[in-house]
Amino acid sequence: MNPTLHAILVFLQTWWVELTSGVVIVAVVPLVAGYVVLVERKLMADMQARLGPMRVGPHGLLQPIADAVKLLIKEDIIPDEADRLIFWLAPVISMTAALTSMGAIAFGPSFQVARDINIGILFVLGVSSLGFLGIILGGWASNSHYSIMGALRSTAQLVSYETAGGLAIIAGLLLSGTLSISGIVAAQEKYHVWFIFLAPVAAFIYLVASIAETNRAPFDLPEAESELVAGYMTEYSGFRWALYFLGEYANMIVVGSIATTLFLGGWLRPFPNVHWLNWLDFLPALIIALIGVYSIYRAGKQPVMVQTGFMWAVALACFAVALIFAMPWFVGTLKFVIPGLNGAFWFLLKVSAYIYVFMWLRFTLPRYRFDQLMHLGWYILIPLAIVNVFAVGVAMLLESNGVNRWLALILTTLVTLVFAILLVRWHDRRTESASTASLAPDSYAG
Amino acid sequence: MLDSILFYFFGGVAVIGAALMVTRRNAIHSAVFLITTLLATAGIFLQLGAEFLFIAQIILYVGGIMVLFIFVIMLVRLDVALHHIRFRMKSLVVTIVIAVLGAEAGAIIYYARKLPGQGLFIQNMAPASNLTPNSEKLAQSLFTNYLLPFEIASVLLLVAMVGAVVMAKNKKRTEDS
Amino acid sequence: MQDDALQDNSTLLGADELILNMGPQHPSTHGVLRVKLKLDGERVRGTECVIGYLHRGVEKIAENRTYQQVAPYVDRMDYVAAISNGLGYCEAVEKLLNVEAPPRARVIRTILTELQRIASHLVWLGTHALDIGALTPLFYCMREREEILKIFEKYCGARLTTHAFRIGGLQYEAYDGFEKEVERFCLDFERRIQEYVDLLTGNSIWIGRTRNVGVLNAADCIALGASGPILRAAGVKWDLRKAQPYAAYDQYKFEIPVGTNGDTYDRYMVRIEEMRQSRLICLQAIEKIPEGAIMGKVGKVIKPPAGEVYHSIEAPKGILGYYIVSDASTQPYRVRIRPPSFINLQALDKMVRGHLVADVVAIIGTLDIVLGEVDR
Amino acid sequence: MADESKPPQESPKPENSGTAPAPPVAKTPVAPASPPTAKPVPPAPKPPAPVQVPLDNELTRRYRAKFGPAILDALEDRKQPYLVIAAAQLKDIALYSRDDEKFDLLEDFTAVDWPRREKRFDLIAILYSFSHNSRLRLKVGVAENERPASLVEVWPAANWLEREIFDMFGIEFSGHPDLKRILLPDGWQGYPLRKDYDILLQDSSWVRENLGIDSGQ
Repeated sequence: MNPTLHAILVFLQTWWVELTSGVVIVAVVPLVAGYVVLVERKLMADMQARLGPMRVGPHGLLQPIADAVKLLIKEDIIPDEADRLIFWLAPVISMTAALTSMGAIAFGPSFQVARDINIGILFVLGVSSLGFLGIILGGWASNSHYSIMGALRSTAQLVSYETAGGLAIIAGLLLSGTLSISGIVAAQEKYHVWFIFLAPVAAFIYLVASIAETNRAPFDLPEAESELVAGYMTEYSGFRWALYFLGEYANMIVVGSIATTLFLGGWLRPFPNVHWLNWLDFLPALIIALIGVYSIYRAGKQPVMVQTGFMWAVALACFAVALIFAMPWFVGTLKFVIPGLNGAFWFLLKVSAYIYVFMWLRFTLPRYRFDQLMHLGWYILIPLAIVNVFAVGVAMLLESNGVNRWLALILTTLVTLVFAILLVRWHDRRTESASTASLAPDSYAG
Repeated sequence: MLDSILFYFFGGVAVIGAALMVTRRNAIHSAVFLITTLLATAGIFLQLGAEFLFIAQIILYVGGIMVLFIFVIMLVRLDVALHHIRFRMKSLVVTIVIAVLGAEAGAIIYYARKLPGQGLFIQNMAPASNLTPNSEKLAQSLFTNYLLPFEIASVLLLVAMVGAVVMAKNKKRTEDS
Repeated sequence: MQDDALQDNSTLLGADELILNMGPQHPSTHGVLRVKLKLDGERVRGTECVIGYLHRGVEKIAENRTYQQVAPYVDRMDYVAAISNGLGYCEAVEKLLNVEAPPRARVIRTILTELQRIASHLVWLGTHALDIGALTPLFYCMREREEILKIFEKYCGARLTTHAFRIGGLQYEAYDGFEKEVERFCLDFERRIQEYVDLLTGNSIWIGRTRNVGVLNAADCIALGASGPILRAAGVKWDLRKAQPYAAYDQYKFEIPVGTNGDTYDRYMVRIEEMRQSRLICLQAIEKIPEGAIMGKVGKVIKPPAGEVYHSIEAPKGILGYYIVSDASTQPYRVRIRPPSFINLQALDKMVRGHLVADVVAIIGTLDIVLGEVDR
Repeated sequence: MADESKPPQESPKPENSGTAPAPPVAKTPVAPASPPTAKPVPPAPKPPAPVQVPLDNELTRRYRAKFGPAILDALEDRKQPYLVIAAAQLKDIALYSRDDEKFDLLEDFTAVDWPRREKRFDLIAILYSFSHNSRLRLKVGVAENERPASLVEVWPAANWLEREIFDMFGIEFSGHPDLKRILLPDGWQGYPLRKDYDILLQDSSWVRENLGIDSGQ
């Protein structure tokens, strides 16, 4: 055989999983991101007493595709004064970072994209934070005041909140004792409890920090629409803009996955060790089948034939997926896929719930101001995260010296909470006096 | 074979990136090429199985330091600052530095050729996959053998941090008054 | 501008001032307002408003139209409160003619004007909340405003620029079920206000973004001519509806809400409370709409005796004044409109100095300007 | 007039709001006014003079005592009092109104163009007093090239209002901090609210240059 061909074949043989996964990520994540946007718009519409997208496809189900087509065929504008190389490079960096970091995420016991590298969680964190380079460079390259202010804001925000988020993750890692993603999930299985219950403060800090890192409301200052037009994206349009957007939503999925892995038990179903709850393993198939039934119920109520047909199609698709989930229970030879399928289901469910919290907060809360954001990060979250790391460490030390684990954790958590309350109190008093002090001369200056 | 290809790829990218970094006039462009170099170096670390080092490189250098670099470049408006700084004798300095570095590189290659098996291109290095997870090992040696240097470095960094805060505060106070 | 800023301050760190052009195309300048911000970092060191992008020369047009023809033009100034504009103009001309609108007309005018005040405040609340980043209140506000606009539409056929009133009274009788619809809206509205209040009033981010932001004390308000909710939020219990009642306001009981600090939060609270009070006025008014004619004794051709008159009303945004000079012809010799937004906008510079860019947006929002009225 | 303690004011509506036709008292000043007006063509030679009745009350007496000849006239039109004052004393009278008579709010400041008069423009300052709940108008005759004193130092609110007067009438105020056009573009020719500025007339060169069309009409 031709040696070159042989080498290629060997290469493919060893790397086919990674290659396919890579292709799948690049092909599927944009679609998923598009539909996350649709879900977000629909949820927002529901909370705001309106319908949301309804025109493209039944209930607007094809809207993401229409959006993608629109963005693709839009004119590609590069401002004259922009730095063309970096203007071109920045969105690519942003999206590449988000997609690459997905490589190390395990969507289930058998759905890990890359090999289970022993620093998996760090890889995800580190690579996804590279996306900020894209934001900063994009803001700078646009050569517009709004863009550069957005970029500066995002840098400051990243530096502040990555610290807090990292410290929160350290608390979780202390409990798991490993950086490997499957190791973390295994540790939670071993502990018989999700880490969110062992380190609630850390989970909360990570929630806040991850919202800030993904530039979502109420921390969406880098792209604060009402102040900076669109922040670092102001000068971008068409497909470049879409890349940023894609990166943002992929990042949401990434941080959701990290939080799920670290704090929400990864792909474990609720109470994985309680045997009388084993019927929960049927739940995925059941839920999907129920969605199918609901679609059939709704199909009769659609005003247009096409929509009825579409609803039927959705129902059939649901049944098919449900069947795939249910099949292994009846076909003995397929039994080995059960943990993988169910794991993926639970994992994605938890990620969706996490992203739902993001959206919910976005529709409800006003936006922080920049100084308030910085204060929250530096004066409250970071000290709290540091104390929390100590608290978790002390709890583990106590446990290894024979104190009941729960007692130790509850005690240390209480100490942390008291600290948090004192911190917030102190900060409130401080800002109160500062604002009255600084405002007086200013308001009379003019 | 793949290893070699990857190595040469990363090495090439690192070298080209470094060269471009030095030659760019625009500071941001330089920073971007420095990032390229750092990433390529990280790739080499990964290839060597030094996963922790790889990720430390990415998080610290690319994610942390470079972000701050760019931040500072944007804030300071280096292009404006450059007009104020006149590089005198710059060609002379550059020539000397290049000459010294070139001599060094030549010497290394020369001696590497002379001492087979120990030079630059060691073919029989241990395959990466055989290494045990090294983040634990790294931690072990950091906190046992190298505890003192590690602590000294941390204290140094802490001092630098406190110093920075103090300086920033002082500046603000003088501004206010 | 940009180059100047660069050259003036070639210092290395921090000290360079940035000129940021906010608008005329900007999501939160509420129209085509352009504000040049002089920034130090994110802190505002000074502003300059550039206005006039929407100037249509209403005052000049009015000199070339008959008195009746001017009325629709004034609707186009503050287009989110067209009825209030119309009321001010009609009453001013009535004063010039020395006639009075009949009681029934005055009560219906009051009801519609108060509904318009609610609608105007709703638009303000929604957009202001949106500026500060709260997405949802806007849609709730628009939902209620829609109900009000439906009432307008049923009454006069138009929703936005209504031209609802005529000089001397009304052209249209209240439609069947008018009282009932207004009542239903008012009864429902209390619960709706509670929804906005739940979303915003106690929200610590909202408080953080509005407390002590854009403070304008009473003395500054008066010196700068700022009126309406801005003045009341500074603690001045003054409202033209009480001070010099017009239309039918003297017949109804209502409170003048006042704030204490004169900051953005107080203005928010004042406007929310004003909506509640307007609702009460409407409820009182529909209880007893007097019977009778809706048009006063005004001829087909309006030819006021020579002279001049100034009449001002409490529009949702502040004092809306009309100064009309007649030369005894069918066309006004001069119509001067005192636009509350224009004069309130003057206070912007004082309010934003020392604040951050994000506060500029909040302060422009809290001034509740409508560029159609600023530029006329 | 009847009520000495309070300066004359717009009669509060409630008094005559109940009955539809205005009481005859209100009519009397109007009735004799109509005949002499004699329907002038738009740029009226002598328009509103006769409709006003002279005003003599506590307030005007105080003003007259303080400023004497600077108070050219004190009149009332439709129960709204106004003082016609000399341009030279404008700022002093404004200060006095604000500080002593407590007319603390400059509600509006505008102008009217009477092209046939010797002093072509009337500057109208509408003052409001919170403590007395009353209004007073100051009317100042200004000739074409006269530069009346700016009121910005008295009422900061006058800033933009004076700019607008400058923009629309071309009256320049001496001492204004930043007198430039406000509503119209900076390079605009002419002053639109002057009576000799026809509504169809516009700065066509500006329109052509900036909007790229021949005419806005």
